[in-house]
Amino acid sequence: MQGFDVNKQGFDVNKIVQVSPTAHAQSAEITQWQIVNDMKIAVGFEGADIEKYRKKVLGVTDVSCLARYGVKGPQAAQWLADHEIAIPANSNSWTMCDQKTLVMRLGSSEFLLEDQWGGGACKQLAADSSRQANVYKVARADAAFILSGSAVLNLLSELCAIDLSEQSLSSKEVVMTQVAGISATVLRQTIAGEPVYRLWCDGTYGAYMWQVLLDIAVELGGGAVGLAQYQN
Amino acid sequence: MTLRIAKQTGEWLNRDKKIHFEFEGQALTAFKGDTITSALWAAGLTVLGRSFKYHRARGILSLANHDVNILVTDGIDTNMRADVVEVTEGMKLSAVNTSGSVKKDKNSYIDSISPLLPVGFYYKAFHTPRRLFPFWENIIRKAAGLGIVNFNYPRILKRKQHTHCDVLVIGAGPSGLTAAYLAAQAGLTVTIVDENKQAGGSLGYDRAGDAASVAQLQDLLNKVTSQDNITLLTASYAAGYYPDHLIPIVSAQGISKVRARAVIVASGAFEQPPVFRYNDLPAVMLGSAAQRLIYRYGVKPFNHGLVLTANDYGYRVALDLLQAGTKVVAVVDMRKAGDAAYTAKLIEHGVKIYTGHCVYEALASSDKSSVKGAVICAYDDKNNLALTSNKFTLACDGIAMSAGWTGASALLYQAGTGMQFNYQIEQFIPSRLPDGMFAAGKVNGVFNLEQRLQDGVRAANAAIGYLGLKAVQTEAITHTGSSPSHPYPMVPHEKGKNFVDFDEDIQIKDFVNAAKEGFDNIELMKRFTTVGMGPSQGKHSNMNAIRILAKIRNLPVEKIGTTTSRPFFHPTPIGHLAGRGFHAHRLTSLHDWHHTHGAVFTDIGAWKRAAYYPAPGQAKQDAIQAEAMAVRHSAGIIDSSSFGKIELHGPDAAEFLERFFTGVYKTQKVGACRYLMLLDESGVVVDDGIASRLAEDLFYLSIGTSNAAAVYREMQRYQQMWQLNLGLVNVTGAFGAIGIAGPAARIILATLTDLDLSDEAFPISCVREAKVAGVAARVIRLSFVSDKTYELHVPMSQVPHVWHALMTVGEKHGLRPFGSDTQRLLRLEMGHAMPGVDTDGLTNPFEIAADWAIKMNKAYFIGQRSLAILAKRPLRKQLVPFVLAQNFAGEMPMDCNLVIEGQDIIGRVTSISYSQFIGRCIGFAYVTPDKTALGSTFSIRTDNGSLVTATVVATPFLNNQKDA
Amino acid sequence: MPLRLLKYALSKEHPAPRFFKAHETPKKSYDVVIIGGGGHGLAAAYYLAKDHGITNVAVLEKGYIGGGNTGRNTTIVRSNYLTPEGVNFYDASVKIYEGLSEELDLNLFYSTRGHFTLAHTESAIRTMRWRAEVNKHVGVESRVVGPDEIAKACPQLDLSCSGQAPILGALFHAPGSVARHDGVAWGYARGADRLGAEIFQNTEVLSIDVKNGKVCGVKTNKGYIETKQVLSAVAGFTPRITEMVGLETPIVIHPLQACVTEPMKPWLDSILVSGSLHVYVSQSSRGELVMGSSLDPYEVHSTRSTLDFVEGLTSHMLDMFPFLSNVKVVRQWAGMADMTPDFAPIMGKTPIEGFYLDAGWGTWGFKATPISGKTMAQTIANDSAPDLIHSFRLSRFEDYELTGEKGAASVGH
Amino acid sequence: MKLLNCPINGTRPLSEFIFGGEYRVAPDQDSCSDAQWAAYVHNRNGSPGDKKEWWYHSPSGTWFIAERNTLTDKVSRTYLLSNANLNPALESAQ
Repeated sequence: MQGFDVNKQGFDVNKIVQVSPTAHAQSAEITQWQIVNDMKIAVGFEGADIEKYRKKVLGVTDVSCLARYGVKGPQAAQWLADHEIAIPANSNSWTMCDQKTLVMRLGSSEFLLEDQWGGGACKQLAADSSRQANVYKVARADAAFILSGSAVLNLLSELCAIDLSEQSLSSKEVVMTQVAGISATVLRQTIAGEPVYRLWCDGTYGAYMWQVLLDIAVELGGGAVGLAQYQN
Repeated sequence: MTLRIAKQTGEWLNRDKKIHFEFEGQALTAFKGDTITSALWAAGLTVLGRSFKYHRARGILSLANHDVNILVTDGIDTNMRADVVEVTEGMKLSAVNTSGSVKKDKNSYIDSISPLLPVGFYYKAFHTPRRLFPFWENIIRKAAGLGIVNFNYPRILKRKQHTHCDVLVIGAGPSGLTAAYLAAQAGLTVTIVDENKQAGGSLGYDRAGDAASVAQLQDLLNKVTSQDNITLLTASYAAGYYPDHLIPIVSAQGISKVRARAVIVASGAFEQPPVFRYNDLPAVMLGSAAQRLIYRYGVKPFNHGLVLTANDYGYRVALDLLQAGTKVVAVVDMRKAGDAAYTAKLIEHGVKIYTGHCVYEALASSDKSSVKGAVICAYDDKNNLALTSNKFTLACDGIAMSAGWTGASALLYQAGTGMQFNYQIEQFIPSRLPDGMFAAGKVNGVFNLEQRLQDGVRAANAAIGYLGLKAVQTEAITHTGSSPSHPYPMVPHEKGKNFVDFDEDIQIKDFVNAAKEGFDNIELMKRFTTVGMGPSQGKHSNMNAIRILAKIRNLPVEKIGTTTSRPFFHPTPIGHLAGRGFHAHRLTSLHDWHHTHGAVFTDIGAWKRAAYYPAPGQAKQDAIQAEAMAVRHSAGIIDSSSFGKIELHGPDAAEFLERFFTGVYKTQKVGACRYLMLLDESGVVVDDGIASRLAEDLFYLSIGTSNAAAVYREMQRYQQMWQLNLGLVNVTGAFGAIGIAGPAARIILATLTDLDLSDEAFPISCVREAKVAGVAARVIRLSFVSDKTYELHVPMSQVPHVWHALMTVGEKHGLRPFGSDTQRLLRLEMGHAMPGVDTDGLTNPFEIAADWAIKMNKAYFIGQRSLAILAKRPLRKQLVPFVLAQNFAGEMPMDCNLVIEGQDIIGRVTSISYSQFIGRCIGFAYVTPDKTALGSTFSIRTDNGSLVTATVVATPFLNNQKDA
Repeated sequence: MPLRLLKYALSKEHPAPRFFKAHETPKKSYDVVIIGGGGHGLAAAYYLAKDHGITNVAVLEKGYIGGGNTGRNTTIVRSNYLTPEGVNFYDASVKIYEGLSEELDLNLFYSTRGHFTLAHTESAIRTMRWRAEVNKHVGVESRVVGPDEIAKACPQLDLSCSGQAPILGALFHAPGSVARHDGVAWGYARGADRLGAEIFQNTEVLSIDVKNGKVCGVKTNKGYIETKQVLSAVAGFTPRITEMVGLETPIVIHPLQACVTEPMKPWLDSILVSGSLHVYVSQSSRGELVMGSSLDPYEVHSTRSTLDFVEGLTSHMLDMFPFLSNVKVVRQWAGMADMTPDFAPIMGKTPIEGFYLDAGWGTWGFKATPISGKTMAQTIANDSAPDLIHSFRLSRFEDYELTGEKGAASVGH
Repeated sequence: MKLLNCPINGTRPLSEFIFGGEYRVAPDQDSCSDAQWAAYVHNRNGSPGDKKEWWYHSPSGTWFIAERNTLTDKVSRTYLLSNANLNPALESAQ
């Protein structure tokens, strides 16, 4: 680096900080931020008690900061297997790899992995820069959400035309559908014993999605829940 | 004088709660649970509304929202359906479409001149002489419409939900409730919906003076509510039927879009008014309306009522009236004979029965506010003649009418059900039901209560079987006994005013006359007379209209057929249908930065892009020029993250590009960039972009923002057909892009990367992968806005980091941001045409002189064959770069001003702008081929018509026009 | 009250005669057979008789007259097109419309209200200036106006469209009008009938006889008809007819939907169109808001209604007029539109001698009714198409000479 | 709203799909005449009946073929084009 003194400029070029794609929609006043996985993310809003309550009624949590890895191609399944990643047997289903990494099979030959708390598989895979025939890395920048609480189906029924209730969406199923008019991926998951819905959409729609989810959540007696409610 | 009677078992009132309200300035009281109409009737008011056309006084007709006799406003909302809207504390109500008051409506004179207004009169007058029409139209327009819209009415957000069930039952009457219970028993999830505030249908009010049915109803309801897999929705209506069993259920709260696997329609039937002179007077009402008044609202319809009937139902109504304390003056039966048992019962009560008689006309009270009597005469049922020779008058203060029914079949029709007219019951009933649709009860032609319950069981079993579960299938039930409907309940009267359609004031003679004029087809008749076109959509009028037409044409009813049924079952509020309304949009990771730096945003596709950054008070043009000057003199930076970005992985990547785009890519070197042009099969330019080859088997494409999604979609489609060995990855949202341009761009960038940026190492149209500010970036060197432009493609979430780094180090070099509007000026200065701006939906590459981008010697590319044809055809227009005169000071031409020669349009400006840097107005325009030579001139006509001379020059303007 | 209505009050018997005779079975042969008893077909019959003295004409209607798109459209008449050919053609139509009530002695309620095509984006403004300039050049009153002028004409309009798509300006088209669509069909039917043409309802064409490239007859459900000239004027059904003569065209059928509210006291005087919000709306002389939107997105030969249509339309209506929340939609319906690749009609002669096309009317057929009737009559009478419709010829596709209307498609109707 | 069955993602409302027009086989562009090509580019088989059509499931980016009757709007089957071996007509298209 030629003739550039970072400190004098008051900007640390070596410290790469990313911002959650939903941040724009989160009201600055009430949001407590924290850097998780190098991403500035909302960990709290109006205090633990309120958020615990919302979580039970209808909580919306931004978990975009979780590490993700995408790969597709005829050999993608094999390649993941070679990297000791447990993959779901069927199209549009998911599995948990050593309780730490969510592995989604989107269609038959595309995969989306997401490290849960303590998971590290995505980082490891990302480190492998070797390129192999019929295995194509899919760069991801998703906005990711946890939707929790007793009224969650009411919220989803306003945003999605298909039936996402337990009777219809089996526990290991992944659906690629439209939510609030944009493409999204949805599944049911259990986090710390709590059944929740997970939702992913393109990060550039993140702020919009957050706004829509929150508007309805508030109408239904819930609201924003910070990441802290899920960090253990 | 109140008509309120003692508490009725099963009534819908809470008599402990008094409600105070006003109607037309008169203070009144009601009970909680009263509708506006029931409260007014209880208070002894009879003139509750005025008709649409003749402004005739109107009272209750159906009390079931099947007519619009009574529309009121509370000053906020309008066209409120008083029959079903509950009265609430403090309401101040008045009737709509009146002048003065509903009692003394100044417009009621129109009724007296109605002979001047025959059917379709407005087609026959006011148009000659032509110049007078606006005058007449103005008068007619004033008369039009019902309520007055309140422009301050708030935008109300109603919830719209998608719900799903196995069986949807429409109508919670006896057959519907029975069907729902059975389906639930079979383990199916059931939703049952009813438009009334309480379930039960006719079981609640059709009692023939005996309260036994109340217990029966309670028992049914208990069963239904005991099933937790049944959702019972009352005060909710099924608004329409849409393909694959999608049925919107509308309630005050919003809309539930129900997707059902099977649908049972048990929607019952609408009672139909017999037609006789003055059958629309206040206090002439349907028998079922009288029953509803009594049993739902504890209100006595009349003191001395007369019953006109043409079926056995009227006898039941008479018994209910007696029970309510109404003195039944007489039962007039248009048939030869009525049911023996009922007859006996009524005679016991001393009711006089006139069979084979009709009401020839109702007599209005002196102030026309009600009925004072009825003229009765013998009736020839066969030939539909009123034998007036020995007619006589009976005094009464009201008439209840029961002539028959028509099925509430709207949703069955909309679902494509085949309907057949059944002469045994004089009603259209389903003959061929679509898959998964079932019908039960009155709508299915079954009237006897016991049979309706059986029909509910039968329909439920059919639905259960359809859904693949075991169920006993039983035969259809056929009606026994006398017909519930009269074949032709119409009493001719030379003076007319015998109304068929109460919404539109249509009388029998209007149909006769319409037919005379050739409108003797049911659809034409509907359009000419407007029968059934009012807000109640013919619920009480279509069937009689069909009967009348059948008689006129002397054809059987089924030969006449019915008009097409359309959604909605009831008029449905715009706010309900609209719901929340989503406006999805995409933001780049720098959106907040642009916002805080005063950017003006523009929508490009779903994206919000920064267009320019005006200083406080700075005009758009000045801001754009200032940003452009920065790029020319020092450096500018732009957020190009909205560009479409697509990766092609795999050995066949180059092959794919050669087939999909017009250029050559197999020979493209790794590290090089090439131009992409996409055509459609007809050779029209769709879009363009850049292909950067990152490896033998990896291309990185960047294409215009607005088309990106569509282009990627097409690439996927062709890959499906070609099945080449490659993978397509859309990374539009995953990668962001920053463009840094201008003389200082290189030095600024150099401070943040180890990449050798020298022209030798990194010439124009090359791509490099390197770390910039510590972030792995794809660096593309372009000449789109300046020959010193570097485009940095980095992960979207890391764009802000790189941007900040560049801004920080760029500060001392005069680096400043520029927006997409400025980019347009810069690319124009560089002489680059833009698809979508400088091309339209029909432009081919030859017309924008892009022959260089077309490699016709390739084996194939999309549009190639069409270009081969176009190449043989004379060029009709071509895009040329032009300048206006040095220091041109006239009216500035605009994009899309025309190029004019003599009287002809010979072209059009596609882009024009003043360039401060060049010091001239520059642009692109289409002109005829004879005007394309360097130095040739043409005239542009400005908005105000002045002609401005333009001269064709060479691009880039930058080099050639700077101080030219 | 005009005196001419008095006769109805005074005479005991309803004095008005049939609009058109009720013909049952066609004759053995006719000089011209017109397939389609909609506005276009009936207008062609009328002008064949009136302008060219050709009266031995049969109009064959499968259903009832005016029952197709004539009776299903939103009755907007305008001429603010993009190409000089388009503007000239529709302007000629407007000119006839203006005098049509008098000519047919039937009040068509032709009402000139002014037509605003709203622009929510800079690129929309560009297209509008393009249209305005071409209109002006041809002598049609259209101009780009700013928000204030729009607000003056329609003070109730929320210019920010609830903040979703602020209105930057509009193309104002002064001659923009509405008319009573049924009346147009009935008026032409009566006119044609009185001049000698025979109209047959419930008469379906089963096949068309073509021998060595020439039309020689038509087979119907009411018997065979000999004729050397056949006009197909069946927008929505064109492909079924062209298939009978083995003629290929670019036409595909897409439904176009519309809906109408309860009557309310008139408040909306102008006709408003928003391309980006996919809304067009006017208020009828009955007081109803008549609303339409863009075409259904896929081919289907059906007039079924969809919920998406009315949901999308009402949502955008509320963006423009937030106070309509509780105004109620009474009815929705649909028509079938002949769509062409360049959003212009297909008119004139075809490779088959004696077979003429009046088709491809997309979403703009009603406004062209008089001029299409006139020019098709001319084409049939002279067996050659007038210059006015030259650019709409079928052969333009083989010649790669599509019309330029595509540019204005986003602001259609 | 109508339902459509995506061969990969199952039955979904029509709002998740984009119509891609009729599946058509281009004539050999080297041997066909200009007129044949122009007809292929511009003309359509517009009369109602059973058609093979392109449909695109947006959320998953799946193009597939639906066999649909354009008069009744009933879909008889849907499949990926690569399963074309079931379909001689499609075979020749490859």
